[in-house]
Amino acid sequence: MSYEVKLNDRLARVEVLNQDGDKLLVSVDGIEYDLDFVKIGKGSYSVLHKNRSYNVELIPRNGVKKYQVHTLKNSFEVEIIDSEAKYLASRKKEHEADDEAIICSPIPGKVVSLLVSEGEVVEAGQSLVIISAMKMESEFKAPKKGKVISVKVTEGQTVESRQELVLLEYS
Amino acid sequence: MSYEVKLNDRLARVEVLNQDGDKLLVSVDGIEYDLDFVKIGKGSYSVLHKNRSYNVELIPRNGVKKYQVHTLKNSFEVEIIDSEAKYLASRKKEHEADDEAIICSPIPGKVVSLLVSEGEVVEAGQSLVIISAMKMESEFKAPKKGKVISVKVTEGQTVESRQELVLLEYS
Amino acid sequence: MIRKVLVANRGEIAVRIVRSCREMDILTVAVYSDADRKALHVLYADEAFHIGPSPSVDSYLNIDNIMRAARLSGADAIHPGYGFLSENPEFPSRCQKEGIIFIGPPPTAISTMGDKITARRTMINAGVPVVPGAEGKITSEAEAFEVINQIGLPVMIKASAGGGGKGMRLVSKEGEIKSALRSASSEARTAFGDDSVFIEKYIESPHHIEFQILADSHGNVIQLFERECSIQRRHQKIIEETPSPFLSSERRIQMGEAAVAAARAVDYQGAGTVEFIVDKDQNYYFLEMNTRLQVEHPITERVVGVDLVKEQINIANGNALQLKQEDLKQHGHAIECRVYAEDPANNFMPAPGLVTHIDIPYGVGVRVDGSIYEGFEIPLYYDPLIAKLIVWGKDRQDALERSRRALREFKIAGVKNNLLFLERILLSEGFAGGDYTTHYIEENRDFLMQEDRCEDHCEDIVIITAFMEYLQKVKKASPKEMTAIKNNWKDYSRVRSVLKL
Amino acid sequence: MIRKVLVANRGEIAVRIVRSCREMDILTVAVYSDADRKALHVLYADEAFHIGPSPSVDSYLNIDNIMRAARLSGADAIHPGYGFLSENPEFPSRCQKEGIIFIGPPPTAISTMGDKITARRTMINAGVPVVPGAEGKITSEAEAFEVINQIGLPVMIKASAGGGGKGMRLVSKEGEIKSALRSASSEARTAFGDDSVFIEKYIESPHHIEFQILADSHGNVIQLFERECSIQRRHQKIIEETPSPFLSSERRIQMGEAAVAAARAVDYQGAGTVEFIVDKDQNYYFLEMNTRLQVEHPITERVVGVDLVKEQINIANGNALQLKQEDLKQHGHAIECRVYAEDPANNFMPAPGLVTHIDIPYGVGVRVDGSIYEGFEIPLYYDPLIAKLIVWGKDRQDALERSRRALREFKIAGVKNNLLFLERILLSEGFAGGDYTTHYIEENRDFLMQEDRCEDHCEDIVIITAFMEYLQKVKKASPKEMTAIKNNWKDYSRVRSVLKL
Repeated sequence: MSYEVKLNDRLARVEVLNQDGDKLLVSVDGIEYDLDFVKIGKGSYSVLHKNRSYNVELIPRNGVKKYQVHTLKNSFEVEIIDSEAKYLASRKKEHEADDEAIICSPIPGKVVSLLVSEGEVVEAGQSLVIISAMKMESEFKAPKKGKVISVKVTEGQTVESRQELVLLEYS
Repeated sequence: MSYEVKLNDRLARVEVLNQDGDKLLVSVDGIEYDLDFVKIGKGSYSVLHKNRSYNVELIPRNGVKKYQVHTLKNSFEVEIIDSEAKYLASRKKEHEADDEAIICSPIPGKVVSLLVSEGEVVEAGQSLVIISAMKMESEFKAPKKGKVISVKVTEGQTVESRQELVLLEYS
Repeated sequence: MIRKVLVANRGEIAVRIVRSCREMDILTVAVYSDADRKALHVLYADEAFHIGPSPSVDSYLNIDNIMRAARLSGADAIHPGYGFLSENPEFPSRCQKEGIIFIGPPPTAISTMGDKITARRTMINAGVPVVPGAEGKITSEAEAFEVINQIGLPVMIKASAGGGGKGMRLVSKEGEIKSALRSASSEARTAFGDDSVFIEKYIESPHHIEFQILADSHGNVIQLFERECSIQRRHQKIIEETPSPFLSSERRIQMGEAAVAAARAVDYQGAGTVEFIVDKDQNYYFLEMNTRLQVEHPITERVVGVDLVKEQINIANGNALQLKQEDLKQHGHAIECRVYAEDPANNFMPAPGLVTHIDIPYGVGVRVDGSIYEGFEIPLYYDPLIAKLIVWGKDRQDALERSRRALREFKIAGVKNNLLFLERILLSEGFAGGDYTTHYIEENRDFLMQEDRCEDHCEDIVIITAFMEYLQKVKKASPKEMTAIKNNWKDYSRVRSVLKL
Repeated sequence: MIRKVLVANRGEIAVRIVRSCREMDILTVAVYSDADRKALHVLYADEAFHIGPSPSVDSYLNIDNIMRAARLSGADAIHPGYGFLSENPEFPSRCQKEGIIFIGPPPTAISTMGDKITARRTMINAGVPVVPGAEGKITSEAEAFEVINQIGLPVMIKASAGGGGKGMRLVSKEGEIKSALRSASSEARTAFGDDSVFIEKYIESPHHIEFQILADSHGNVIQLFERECSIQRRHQKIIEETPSPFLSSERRIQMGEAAVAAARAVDYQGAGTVEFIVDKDQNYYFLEMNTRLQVEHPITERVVGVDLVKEQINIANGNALQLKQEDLKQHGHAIECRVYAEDPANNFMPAPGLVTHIDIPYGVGVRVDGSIYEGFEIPLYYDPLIAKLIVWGKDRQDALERSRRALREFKIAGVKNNLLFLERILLSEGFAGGDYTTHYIEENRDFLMQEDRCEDHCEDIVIITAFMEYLQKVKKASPKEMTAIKNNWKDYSRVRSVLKL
């Protein structure tokens, strides 16, 4: 059985061909890898491929399917695409043309100013909310012209990363 | 309900009197402690007592009852004495007068020489086994005069820490 | 003799100060806000006192609360660190009143240097060069021409009430003066309701170079050479080095003497830093004096061979400096990289959050000062500086190669950080050649924002490893965990187009 | 130009060598035995080759297997580290034959210095003092008296074929000579079947002091000052420092010159160490030359400001030394503490096992070189050295205080280790006063084996914390885990009196 794995923007097809102790035979996009594959700790692996040594550290992000991955020289975002992820991706695609948008905070912080209220019509680029984090203030703007459907936060409130701030309906 | 806790050679009686969030009231051998008690990570705690700051790290040893404990300046062995441990202790006491003894290796290593065989009578202080670890050889000797009931290892064999080497019957 | 020090700060500098105190057998008292109960300085100090809610203004900037902690703890001295109250003259005044030693300069030195105009005048009187310009507001076009004739083009016309780049005009040619004056004035009026402007020499290709000062209470003042601080993003230093690859030996000596003169002019005591702006011809001008320890002080510690915190404490104890100017030398080269919880790709936006994993570099020539640990939640209330990597090498090339090695070994997960960005800077030609100004990051944005390509088959190896870990976890997952995964899925089915800005 | 180095070693020194190679942009090849598949040097190097079963003789001492890995990897140079094959002249000879650069001295220098009698003669010819004594076997009582008259009492009578302290007699008074000769001879005959003995001056209150040497292929030889290595247990160094608190400046210069002469006498190339035994009057005698990098090389790196591995590689590349003797100086003071997986309370018995937890010290003046990580199983086949703490201070007192601070921050759990023992040494009066000989540990055993008492209520706090963790774990335990606990209990009911020896 083969799976799809996403590394940054690349989608790769992976299949385990054989596993015998530390010896692992896998194919990635048709290339076969004969590996000495050893777990050395929680989320930490030593992989030898043709005597090249890779020390790979996996830090899980939200469950078991997304990882931040470090090698000595690089860092990556990796996601395992299983049937559930595929379903979600298709749902997301379906909704992509939606004329609604939720403005989320990309960072945790504190709402220092709310510049719009429900029902207000905003122009593209108009500032909606100002979030302060670590001595720096960031303005969040409307990507397109639209109407404010709802405001999900209040001034002074602390928000998490990805928390919803404002819901817009584009016009 | 109070428990007994062993720290190195000391046996202390501990009772939780009250716990409210990070505030913890406990007594140890009758002395009451009013603590700001916060878990900061796996087995790692920050304890403030009268503004004195203690950073306590617990490393479990064999399950949940024995810990190696580090503070900034000291290290301890701590054991929680629950009913099970009490039972074991009493069993052990019962057997203390036993005329049998298992000689165990305190370290992992390799058996380089077996100096006795089954049925042999040995004097107190007579060498039984030589274990080699990390470029150093250690001799293991009979604590009292006795007879070798059984030899549990063979020459060249690798042994774990606490693995049984020789069973003696004292005479 | 100081026996117990309250550290009125947090983060890496608080931990760093506690380390030196501990080496001197001095007890330490940490203070903390609500957000910092689990911060490393609280865990590491001998005592810890809560001083208020998370916002700095209610805790680390609250003099009353800090003085209360000092009294309760019986501390006989306070170290302010950098930032927060370290340059507030009221703080040492209060310490004086309450009979607690302030480990820093006297209040007058702080207030003189804290006021731009007073500082400028004091420096002129002390013979320290300042940026050429008019002393006050320009009241007429004629005066503007006169000033510009005097200081020479290019100049900067700046709104007196200005800030944030508004009401500012760069003038390079004589023909531009009139229109620039008018537009700056008018923009200033609109923006600040005040159309007055002043004129300053525009420093091209500027370098920020600062000199470390130590002054005791016996009149001894020494300088411990310079730090080159021109690698900046958002006007904040992120990489510093010493010696400066730009400065000539003669200029180094002159500037060192100027720095000593600056410190003497305000009867300075303690550790301080005199900042200069230096143009492409190595003309140098006093910019300001930081009357406290700097973030980047460790590179000076490394090449000169001192512990500046210990020197501060010795000075506060009334001891005379043991270091003599003539014995001081720069040995080798040191580079500091500041590690921030921020997203370089997103205009260096700060990124607080939970640190899930750290690998710290070790070995020859490597020092790390930090304040985070695995499981620590970096609070959103304070500066995003989380660690400093200080690397020494026998010369600049050696320090550079070692810094690259150490940065590669340095990994932080859970929060966005600038480790890769720092590595890109160290790999860039301009930095490697020692040829950079304060504009370096903006001028080289494209190169610096690129990602390193992965060599050989390493992408595939990463894919395989993540996949094997996934397979193992799925096999192991208990029914309970599977349910959790399913519920999570349900939540997702209400997905909408979610924008991240 | 060396482009790829195979490191024929393991543990901290292999990791340390890879670091410097990486800084020089040189690729690295690790080799590993069965036991070391997960060892840090394997994870950290660019490539890794398996070279045999766990016992050293089948892997790290197996020249054929290592040469095979070198060929397969295309390495153009081999670094032997210390121990293992580093002082086997056959190894550089094989490298020569196979056209691979050996990063170390020529085989002749190794073999000359490797043979005690040849080395002694060579040193005498070079004018380097050796321990006074007879050149060969003592054949009569008369000869013995003659020799002793010449060198003076006290002397050591030693079995020629001896070892392990057998056939050895210390003679302090003239009246003891005859009986000592007879008993040593007779004990030697019983133990080794050879009754011949020789006589050497007995060195009272001895110090082990060694000098670091660098020699290039262009005839330049420099010495990088001394390391005081007298803190030993089981005849192995565990704490080293530089400068030696015992040596006068004049004697330092003389010994440095003797070390250079020693190196020149064998046409040395590369990094090497000349070891001296020094008596209480600072008389010094050549002991041996270690023709390789020493474990304790980092303290020299720190105070002199060099990277000895990089110097080794530059020399192996045929470059001339850039360092000039007249420019070298000792800056400040450095102390190395060797961290061993061993049990000091149990005659320093080695303690391999699983490392469950590590806290590593950081900050100003602290360097750590190590080879373990959480989850690493320290193998039982090799040396128990697992880490080195190298601390710098502006003077000895400063280095000492910082070392104590750093040792306190250093925690290793899962395996027994000597961290507390090292701290006790640093706290002891004799060490603090710089007044110690190679007998220091045995003479101060009682103080060194004491445990630090815990201050205030810290014992109670520890008890509470462990108890709360226990309560939390018991509450959380799943039915499955509870069953496991119960089964465990059943096992225990077959308990017998189990002795640990």
